Amino acid sequence: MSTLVMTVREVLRYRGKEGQLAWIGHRLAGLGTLLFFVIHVIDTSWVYFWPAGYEHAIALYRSRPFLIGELFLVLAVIYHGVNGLRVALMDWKPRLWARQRELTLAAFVLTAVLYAPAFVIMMGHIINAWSATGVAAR
Amino acid sequence: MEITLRIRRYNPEVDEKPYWAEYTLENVERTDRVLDLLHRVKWEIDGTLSFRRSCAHGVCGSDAMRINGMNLLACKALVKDFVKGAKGRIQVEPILGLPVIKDLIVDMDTFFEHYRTVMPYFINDEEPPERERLQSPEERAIFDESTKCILCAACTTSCPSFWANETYLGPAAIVQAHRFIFDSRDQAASERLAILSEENGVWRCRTIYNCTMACPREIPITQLIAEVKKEIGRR
Amino acid sequence: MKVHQFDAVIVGAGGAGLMAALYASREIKTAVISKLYPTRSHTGAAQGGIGAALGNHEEDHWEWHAFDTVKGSDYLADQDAVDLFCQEAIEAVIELEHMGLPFDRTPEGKISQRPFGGHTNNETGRPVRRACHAADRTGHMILQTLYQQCIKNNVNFFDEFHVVDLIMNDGRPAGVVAVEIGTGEVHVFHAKAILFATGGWGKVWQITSNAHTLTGDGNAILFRRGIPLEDMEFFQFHPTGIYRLGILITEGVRGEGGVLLNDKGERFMERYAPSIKDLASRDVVSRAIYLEIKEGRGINGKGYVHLDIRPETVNKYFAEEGSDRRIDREYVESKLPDILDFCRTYIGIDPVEEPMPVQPTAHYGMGGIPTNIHGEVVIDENNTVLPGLYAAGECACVSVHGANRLGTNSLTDLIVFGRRGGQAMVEYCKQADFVPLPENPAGEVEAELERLRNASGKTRVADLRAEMQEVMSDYVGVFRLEEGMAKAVEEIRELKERYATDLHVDDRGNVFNYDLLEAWELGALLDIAEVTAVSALARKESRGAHSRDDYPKRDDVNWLKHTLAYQKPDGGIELKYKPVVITKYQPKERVY
Amino acid sequence: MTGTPSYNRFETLAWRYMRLSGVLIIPLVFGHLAIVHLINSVATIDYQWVVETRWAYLGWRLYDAFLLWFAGLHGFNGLRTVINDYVHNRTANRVLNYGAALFLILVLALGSIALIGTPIPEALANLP
Repeated sequence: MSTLVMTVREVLRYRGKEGQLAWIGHRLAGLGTLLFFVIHVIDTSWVYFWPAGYEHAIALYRSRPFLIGELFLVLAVIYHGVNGLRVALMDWKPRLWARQRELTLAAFVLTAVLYAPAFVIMMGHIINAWSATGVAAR
Repeated sequence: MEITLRIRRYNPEVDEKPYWAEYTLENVERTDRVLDLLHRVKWEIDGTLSFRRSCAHGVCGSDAMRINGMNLLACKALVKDFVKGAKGRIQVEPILGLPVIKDLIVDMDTFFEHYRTVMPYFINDEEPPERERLQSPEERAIFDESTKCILCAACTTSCPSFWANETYLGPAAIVQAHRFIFDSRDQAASERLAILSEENGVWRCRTIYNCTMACPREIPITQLIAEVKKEIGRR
Repeated sequence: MKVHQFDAVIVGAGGAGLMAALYASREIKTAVISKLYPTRSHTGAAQGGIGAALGNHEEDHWEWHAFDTVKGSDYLADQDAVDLFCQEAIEAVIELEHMGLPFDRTPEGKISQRPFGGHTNNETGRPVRRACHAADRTGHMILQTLYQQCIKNNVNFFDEFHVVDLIMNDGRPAGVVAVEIGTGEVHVFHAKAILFATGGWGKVWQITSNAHTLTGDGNAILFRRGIPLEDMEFFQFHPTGIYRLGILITEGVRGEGGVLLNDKGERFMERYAPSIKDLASRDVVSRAIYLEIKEGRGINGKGYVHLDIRPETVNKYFAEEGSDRRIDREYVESKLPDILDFCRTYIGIDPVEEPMPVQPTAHYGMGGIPTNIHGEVVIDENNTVLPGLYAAGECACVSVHGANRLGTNSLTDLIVFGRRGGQAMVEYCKQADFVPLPENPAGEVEAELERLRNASGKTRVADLRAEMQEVMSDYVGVFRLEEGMAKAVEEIRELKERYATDLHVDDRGNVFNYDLLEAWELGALLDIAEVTAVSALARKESRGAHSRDDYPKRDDVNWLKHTLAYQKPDGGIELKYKPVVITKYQPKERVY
Repeated sequence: MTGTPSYNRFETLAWRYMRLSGVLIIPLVFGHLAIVHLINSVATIDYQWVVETRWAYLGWRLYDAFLLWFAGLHGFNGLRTVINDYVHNRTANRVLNYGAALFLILVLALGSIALIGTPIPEALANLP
């Protein structure tokens, strides 16, 4: 946790530009995704080890906090992927530095473009799920 | 115009910890350097204000500091870059990541230690020819950018990887290594690349571009670091 | 107080100091003491090039370089020294290249050279390409390269140590006293050989290309210890400093074809130097600019003229002269990147679009600590050597620059005489013993520093310095008059009095007390200002950079001699003179 | 200069792995996201779904296995760089790094065993 705090605090001390913002986002998205990845692998492994537990886990994923969390997860994965691709590209073609501000902005925009439909679809799932539980509650 | 200069101050002989001090200066010209304003504070208001400076036109590298949050040379930062109207504020702090000794002066030891680590000197043990060694303009151009470095530390102290871990050699040291790695006359590229392949070498660069944005000599530092990374990969 | 012992101590880490250190440290225990980190030294600000007759582009000979240097010096340079200087320049530049210095290259891969003021083909009188350069940051490359080599050789550096006194014992130098700036602690460096390479003193004037730290420390320290200062009246005003800021615009601009224009758009140098025009030597061009301004032909009647490097202008003049050379925007960008950057940053002018506003700026001291060709300090008219004391670089006066230095010769000077100084110290230290330290070696200067630290009068250091700069700029600048200079001497003495009795220093601390050190530096500046004004007042002729309205002609009968200024025990100044060494170049009228 | 200088091949490889695996994972993970979170959703996913519509096919098991390993190593190496950035105490650094490595091995093992061991439902297994 302390690493997370330091990661954030350091960036707040210096007024870096897009590159610094992109980096902090990348790091946080990566750490967040890793956390989910670990949980997800463990619970999925219950399919083999503990099938009943898996149903429990899935039930938990269907709860509201997890559904909202899923929105963030998908954003994090998309951003980490798109921005990671940008970083790999810049390392591969160093002279692209001259365009780095534009490319970083492009990564932000591409993330938004990819995320928008996903967000709409997932919101659909959420609304369905909530109305379903509402029905069940009644 | 009127400028309020907000300066991060600290005198180890008097103060327990750093604090902010504000000085209001009148009759400031839009083309005044921030260094001129610091001088006015020192010369007209409070002589205890301490900062390094020498050439005052961006070639000696003494006065790197954080101005309105970003690393710059105080002698290359003009008031008009920060204040558009007739009144304004400019904030000045020491560069980040090196220990503050007094006011805007930081301890540069770590910085120069990292500099020395990368063997920042020409090595060619062969008997030199009678006249100059030949080098084509194209070969010379490959490392032109890295020869511009003035060791002001603006880049290294703008780097989040360096703030996190001062053992990271940092952009400036890598630029200095680049200067020799890609010089066709030099013979010790492998040694330098080996040093830079270590954990505290180039791999700590996360391609953030703070260094490139901070360089007062407009060296494309991140590009040079990437070139070094690729060269290590080739070996 | 800490005491250190080294065979050789070098004060100053610019080009000359580092070159000397490189040579000395190979054989003897050497320390370099510098009030700045070495890479901050003002050698790094030198732009255009280093002069050496390599002949990489066209025919050139060291003898031509020597003649140009002597002629540029207005025949005040010592010709034996100049000959040696121009011969060794060639191998010195090659040596720099062997140390890795990244010169610009010719298509064949050789060191690239360009024309510079006063450097000519002696047969045709046309400019010759003699300035070896690395873009417009040649000095930066030299400083970096030398520092790098010193790191390689494990030279002992004492960075941010401010030398404030020379320790003498029984008339012989025994060491120096330095303040560790970071702690305020006083250190004594006991040494057999001491070399001063403390650079210039441009801060005596208002508008200067010099760094804030160029306060003539070494010259003042030695002067106070009874060593004379030579030819201090000769201070070069570089013709092209950025208007009001003084930041230097290299002569390389004119070397690449740039021209000076007045308010009428005339290329006025055609009138003053018909043969090489804008590339006449610096004193000539500075005077021409001054005269244009005085006669109302400054731009908009103001105190500056235009320096134009726009390709269309340059190409127009190339065509007029029948030259088939042409330049374009990219060429200017690649050859003068820093100049473009300075202008864009500080005055918002892009030199490829608009001409640059320039005025003469105080630039370089031809005079200084008298030395012979080995860098040994000499203390009288007979060139008697003071064993163990050396000087090199701008603070020294060999003299190869005489009354006016040619562009590019300052960098050559650093390398040639820095090296010679280093070598001479090695020879000396092998056979000499340490002069014992006197009782309480730092006592005197410590007392002075304490006085300054607690100075609680009414005059701020900065105000006093500004007054001195004003006096010197008004009366001991590009043009000089008896009356003005007399006034300057008087006023400087008053300022010195106030310095002694009414100074105010805010900072009473030890750590990085730059307030105190600036006060000390002001003391040095005042001493130098006085020596300069007194020496100038006495010289009743015009020669090189010393240009008098009341004595407009050079007077070889009475004044073909070097000035030596001594501090008298009562604090006054005594002037003596020594002859100029003339070998093959007989003084004649100087026409460009 | 004498001898061949020794390069830190591990850091070089690690750096390169981050780039290559990163590029490789993108189609895998984006596909995974699309199937699990968009086309389907947690509302429709359950034990039955996993076993019958996914792991019944060797191709999907391989897909998941690639994702598991590449993403796991990529994520762990990312964590390692973050730890090395901020944890300077040697002991703490080692403990954290080894701990993370151990944990990763555990996670990868769990995932791998599940992928290999989960039996294919009879009905599907009998299909031609």
